[in-house]
Formats: sequence, structure tokens, C-alpha cells
Amino acid sequence: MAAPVYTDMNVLRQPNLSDVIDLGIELGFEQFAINYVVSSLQGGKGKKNEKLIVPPPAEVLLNDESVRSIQKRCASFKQLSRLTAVLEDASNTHRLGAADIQAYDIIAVQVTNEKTFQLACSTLDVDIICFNLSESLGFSLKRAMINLAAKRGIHFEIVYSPALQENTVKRNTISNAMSLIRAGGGKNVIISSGSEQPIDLRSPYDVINLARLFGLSHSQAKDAICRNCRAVLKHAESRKTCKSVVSVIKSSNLSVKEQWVLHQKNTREDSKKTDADMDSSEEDNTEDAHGNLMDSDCEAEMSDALEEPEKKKIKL
Amino acid sequence: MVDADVKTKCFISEKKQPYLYMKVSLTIDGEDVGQLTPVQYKYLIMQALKETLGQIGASYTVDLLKLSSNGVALLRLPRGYSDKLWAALTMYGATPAKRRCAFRVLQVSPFLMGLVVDSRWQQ
Amino acid sequence: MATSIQNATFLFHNYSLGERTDKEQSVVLNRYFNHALTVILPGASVIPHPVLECFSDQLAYRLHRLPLYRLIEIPFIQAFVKKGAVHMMSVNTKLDTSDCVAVTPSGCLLLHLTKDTYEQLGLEARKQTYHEKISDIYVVQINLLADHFRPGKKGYDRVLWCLKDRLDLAFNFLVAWEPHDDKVCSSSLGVYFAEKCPRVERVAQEKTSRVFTSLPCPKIDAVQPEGSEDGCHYQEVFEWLGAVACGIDITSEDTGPDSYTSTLACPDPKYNCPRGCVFQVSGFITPQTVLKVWKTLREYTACHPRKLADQPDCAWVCRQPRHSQAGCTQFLCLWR
Amino acid sequence: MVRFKNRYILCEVVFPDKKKEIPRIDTKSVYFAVRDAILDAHGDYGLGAVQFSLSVKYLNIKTNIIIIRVERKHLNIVASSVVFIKKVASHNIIMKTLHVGGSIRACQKFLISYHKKNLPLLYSGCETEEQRAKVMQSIVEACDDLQNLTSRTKLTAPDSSSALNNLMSDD
Repeated sequence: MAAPVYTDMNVLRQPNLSDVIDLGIELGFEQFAINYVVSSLQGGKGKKNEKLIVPPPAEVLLNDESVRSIQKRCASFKQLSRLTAVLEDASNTHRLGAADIQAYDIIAVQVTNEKTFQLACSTLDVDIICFNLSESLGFSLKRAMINLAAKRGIHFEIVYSPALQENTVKRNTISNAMSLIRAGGGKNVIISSGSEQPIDLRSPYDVINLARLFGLSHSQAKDAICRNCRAVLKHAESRKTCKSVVSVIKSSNLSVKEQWVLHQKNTREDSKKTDADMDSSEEDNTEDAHGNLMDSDCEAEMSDALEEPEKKKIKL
Repeated sequence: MVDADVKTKCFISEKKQPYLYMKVSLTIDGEDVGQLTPVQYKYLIMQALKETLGQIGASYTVDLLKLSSNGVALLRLPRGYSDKLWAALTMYGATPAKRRCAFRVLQVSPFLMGLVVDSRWQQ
Repeated sequence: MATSIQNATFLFHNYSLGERTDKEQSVVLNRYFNHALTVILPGASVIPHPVLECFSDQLAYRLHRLPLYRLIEIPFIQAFVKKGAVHMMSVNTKLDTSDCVAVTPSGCLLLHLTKDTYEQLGLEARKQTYHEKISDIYVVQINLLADHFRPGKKGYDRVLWCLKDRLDLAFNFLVAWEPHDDKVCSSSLGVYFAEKCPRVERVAQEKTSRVFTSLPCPKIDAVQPEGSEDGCHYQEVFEWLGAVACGIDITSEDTGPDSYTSTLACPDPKYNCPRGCVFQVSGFITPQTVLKVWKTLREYTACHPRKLADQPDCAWVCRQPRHSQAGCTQFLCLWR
Repeated sequence: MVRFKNRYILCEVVFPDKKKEIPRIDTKSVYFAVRDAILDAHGDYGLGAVQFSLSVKYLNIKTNIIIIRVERKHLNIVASSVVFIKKVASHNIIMKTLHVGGSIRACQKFLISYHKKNLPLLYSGCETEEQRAKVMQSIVEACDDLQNLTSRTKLTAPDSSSALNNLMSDD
């Protein structure tokens, strides 16, 4: 897993996307999530059976050629696909589980009322919950709900670019962001630009400072564009690997650099009782192999990626 | 004048420096920022402060120390309020003439000497 | 960058001309990685030639994608670390979000690792703390000069295995070497690394100089640098120096206490200096060079008593693992 | 469970223009006056920070006493802006901050003692014998209360609205 780098979790998919990303890299961001917004999970308005059509992530992302040209300048550049669905009501949320939506790297929902907010916090299997911060929310952000969502590893998003244009929007954004941070204690917050134009982007340090205005401490502010974004990615990953942070791969698929894991295991077999039942001849997993060397740290990492005790371990 | 019998001494300043210096760049959509005079530039800064922080925010002394031709300026902010003033600059998104603009902070230092060179090298 | 502004202490050393101590040397020599050097000479119309010469024989190299295990290879340790002062640090890495590596002249290999790399690498480290806060940075210290640090020993083999076989760690480095033996040319380091990494290039020194005329200068009271009737406070003077180094025009009518744009002015008491010059070098400068410049200036200032020379050596702590105060820039202001 | 701590600012609205009848103001106009003052003095950040918690909790149109609630963290923003209010619904006014308390009850307590202190002033302003007698009686009651206060350390909080109304009806 890549080290936590400055990430912009929300760049809107539009024609001059590459300009935005060019500038973003210049400013110091290294990872971008390209956002495709679905205004409603229901398909067309007329017919009931008409289905919502979601483009495959490959169409949303930049093509390979432009990625390569960007990577020439910034080797660590990475793009992610993100889908944001606006939830007007609780219906049709099962659509989120469909394969075409699950193909996206990150799935976010924008909640519009208390009901969908509660639903998203408690049951929906999403990575990010966002709000329309430019208006007053119309419902109160309950601390219990936010804690529940945080426990499930879901993050809340604050988008700053709409606030740059109009004063009322700016005021509401500040107000909403502050109440979100107050209710959630500053945990599990990510800050992203949501920019359509290059001029909406600000540099990572500007964003960190801005986050401090919203009431985050300095380290929390940094986490909001750095570590929390990675946690979102890990959470998204866990969604794909049968709801767990432990993934299983065949030992024959291990790369040359990872082969040591097998030898290490054989020599240390007696030292770890818990690992005894995991016969290394057939299968192994890389995450647990580190556990051999540094249990505590590995566990710490697991929990910071996903604080969900019952799903943490999987029987092999 | 150097006095021969001055003893070697070391002074350690307080941890909080009185000022914060920053290098900012201004971009305005579809306009050449190089044309801005220092007074205009300062006016935009004051607008930014007034919008986000109001009259009280605008009353802090922000000094425009130097303005280069590419819209990059050196500013001096009072240390205690620098967070808010910086955020106010970040939040400024449109000029009075309704043009989109952006202040981006390039470098920050508690000492003016720190802005002489940028040690984060570009390749 | 952002963290640096939280706490910044300004150290000011006041040295006498008559006294010759080693203290000043240690102050300079303990700042291993210097990026730029500014010399301001009010009263002089040209930069004295001896100062310029100080920089001519210092070489620095930029190494591209050098694998980390090359730094613990015995030939490197034998030929360079033991026989000189190696100043080496990774570039284009941000101290706060990515791994940084440095080799100090004291023969210490420092790895500043993020949590991820630390966990995968499997080397013993301690958690970095600064300002009483725990950060997510782990620091690995390896003493390259230790007797037991050689092949065959458990510790060495472990480090080699971790760096070589477990992770592909490669960085871009800046490196300069000051051999203990004057006869050895410091360029041999470049030759050595030419085979070990894809590309080696010399770091060019950028020299700029500027002459100013009729500039108000603050008066300095050498006995009472903390401000007195005939001398400015050292911090005010330092600000003034910064203003001069940045090329800020503090004489124009736009600035002053009543000005709209800027209230910065030369501190009182002051005198008018008819001419002066500013000289700036940026690149990768070893402390030895800084010391040399300083010694040259000392002689120079001795013949011209009304001189003010200072070298804020903009210590490049930005990515300097050893003294890292969260990427803060430290200054050294030496002063006559 | 952490609860949101508030502060209550007790203000008196003073009308500098000497007029016979006191202009009527309502909660809404006061709220907007405070809001505009914050916007002017502290800008979008100031208003954004407080608009969640800002409300005018109490307004007595007879004595022109108002209580403004705000989150404790941002008390300064409101307290410093209140000073700048010049007009409420086109009436010239001066806001006089009397007290800042942690609860409405604390403000009420303060208000009662404040009014009691001011009773002698009322007495001198009375025009008819009847009013004078009433005020005198109130003063005597107040003195009794004060004695009680000193004798008993704990103050039994009087029913706030009725106590206030008693005082107000003297006017």
C-alpha cells in the first residue's frame, strides 16, 4: 500500500479535467479521485423499469496515454474512480451493490435529509458520505450517528470549492463544516476540492490551513487530506475483498521480493501458535506475514483502516 | 563598530515570532496579474480579508513587502492571526469585478530570510 | 512548510572579533545540509574575490534513483564515510509525507520513514516526537562507522537484507564529500556513484549578486544586541537583512509607517549607507565551505571596521532528518 | 456525553432618542440586527461560525432586555459585534451588555438584582403618589430579599417570569 500522500478526493469529471490535474500536481497533490455524480439512483423518470446507466470507470478516468504523460512529471501520480450518488430517499439503495457501481474504486453518497443520513450512517455499504454544504442542512448531525459511521470506517467529506464563489455559500459551508467537525470530534473527515476548474484548486498547505479554520487541530487537518484518504481507499478495498482487510493470495503468485515470507514462516512456525493452523504450503497472505514480525503494528494498521471488529478477521 | 572586549554570547528568542512571512501567488482568470500595481494588489488582499473576516479582519496590518511581475508577492502578517488571515486569502475566489481568482501560498516562514530561496527544489 | 510556523526559535550568536573560539565553528559545522548562503556587505561595492573563491572547489552531485543498500556497502563506507565527511540527503521527498534518507558527516545513516515503509521494512526504529507530540514518523539510525557493522555480523546482514531484498527503496540524492585528506579530490565520489545509479550530475551553484546604493542601514550595538539607544534589536536587524536579501525596496515612498501597502521600514537608529552589495549562492553547500567563507569575511571585515557581514545560512532543514523540527528552517546569523 | 456549552449574553437596548413612547422591537428584528453586525464585523467566517447556535432567546418589550444565546467557543465574536449595533428595525439604539452567563437562569438572577438596584432611580422618576407608593413597596420587598440573601447562602430561584413581571408592572 502506498504511503499516505496528499490526495484530492473529489475532482469532477468534465472536459478540462486534465488541466485541473496538471495544476493539482504542480501544487503538490499526488492522488486524485475523479468523481462521477449520479443525480438519482432511479433511472429515467418515465418508465419504472428503465435502468440507471453508469459508465464503466475506465470512461471516467483519464486514458492511459495521458496518465503516462503525467507520470513522467510526477512518478507517484495515481487516479481513482469515484461515484457519488445523490440519495433523495431510501428507495433504490440496493442499486449501490450492483456490479457496475461496485466497479468504481470509491463509492460515495450525498445525503439530503435525516432519513437518508441515518440510512447511510447505519447500513449502507459506502466509503464516503457527503452533504450539500452550500445550503443549511435542514437536519441536525447527531453525534451518535456520526460515531456509528466512523466506527464502520465511513468518512465524511467537506468540499471547499463551491465556497470560493459566493458569500452565502461560503458562510453555509463554514457553518456546516464546523458543525460536522464539532459533532464528529474531528475524526473521519476528509477535505476535497470538488473542483471543476483549475482556479478552484488550492495547494495542500492552503487546504490544511483552511481545515484549521473549520476547527480541526493541525494533525487532524493534515490527516484530512492525507491519512484519512488512504483509510477511505482501504475501506473501499475491504468492500471488494469480502468485507475484510485480510486478503488471500496464492503463494505462487507472490512476487520475488515477497518469497521470503514462506521461508520465514517455516523457521518460525513454533513461535506463533495462532499461525499454526494457517498452513503456508497452499496459501498465505501478505498482511499476516508482517504480523509475524510486528504484530502490534500490523494490528494498529488494520484498525486504523477499518474499525469494524466483527469483520476484521476472517477464517481461512 | 566592533568592540574587542565583547564576550561571545548566545541569545535565544521567544518561541513565537511576531510576524509570519509568506510568498503568495495570485491568479486571476483571464487577466494578466503582472499589470497589477502594489496598491491594487493590496486592495485585493484587503477585499479578501474583509469578505471572510469582516471589518475586524481587515484591521490587521498585512504588509505587501514586494510584488514581482508574475503576481507573486511577499506578505507580512501578524503572527497571532496568521492562520485566519491565511485562510481568508485561501477562501477568496472572486474579484470585485466578478472574475475568478485564487491566492495560493507558495512558501511560509517566520523569518523574512527564509523566503530568499525556496529549498524545495523542482527537478 | 505548514508545521514549521508553529514554533520557531531564533538563535542569535554574538561573537567578538578578538576572541577566537571553537564555538563558532561548531555552530557552523553542526548544520550539515545547507541550501543557500547570503552575504550582505553594506559599504562594499563589489564582492571580495576571496569570498567567491571559497565556492569554486566545492563539488556536489545529484544522484538519480540510487538504491538504498548502496549506502551500506563496505566499499562506500571504507572509501568515503571513514575518510571524510559525507553530506548526503534525499531530495524531492517531503519530510511530512514520504520517506527521507540522510547520511551525516558523523557516519550515521538516518532513515525517516512513514509508518507504511517502517512496517514493511522490518528495522528497529523509534518514533519521532517533536513539540511533545507524537508523529507518525519512524526514525532508523544506523551507525556506519561502528566496528561491528560489517558483513558476517548479524546486524549488518539484517540491514542489508531489509534494504536490498525486502523493499525497492531508491531515492534521488544530493551528495557532497569533504575528504579529511586534502590531496584527495572530492570528485571521486561522483565517479564512484556513476556506476551505481542511472544518472549522476553535478549540482550547479547559482550565484547572484546585486549592488545597491543609498540604503538606510540599522546601527548595531555590539555590546547590547537586544536593543539600546544606539543599536537596534537583533531581531529587527535580522528582519532588515531579510528585506535586503529578498530585494525589498524599503526606501521607496510606498513603504513606511503611514503607507497603504506596507509598513515595513528600516529600524531606528539608522544611518545611510551610500553603497553595498548582496551576494547569494544556492546549491548544496557543505558546512566546511560556509566556515571558509566566514573566515574569509572575518579577515575582510577586520580591515574595514564599519562592515556588516552576515551569513544566514538558510540551513536546509526542510528535509534534514537530523535536526528536523517538522521541516522548519533554521538560521544561523553570524555577525560582525 | 459531551454537551454543547452555550453562553447567554444579557443586553439592554437603550434608545438614545428622547421620545415619549418607546418604540416596539421584536425578536426577529433584533436577531437580524445582531446577525448583520456580526457579518459586518467578523465577515463570513464569524457568521458561519455562530449561525448554528445564534439565537435571541428572550426579549422583554417593556424593559428592553434581551438575551442572546451563542456557543461558548465563539462568544467573543458575538460579544464584540453587539457593540457595533446601531439600529434595530430603523430605530437608533445602543446595546448595553450587562452580563454574560452560562445559563438563562444565571442571567435571570443577575437581572433581578440589577433591577432591584435600579429601583431607587425609578422612584425619583415617578409622577403620581400611587406609583410612588408602589415603587416604595417594591424597594422594601427588595431590601427584605437582599437580607434574606445574605442570611441564606442558597437562593431559591423565584419563578423567573413572574418575578420579572412583578418588577415590570411597577413601571
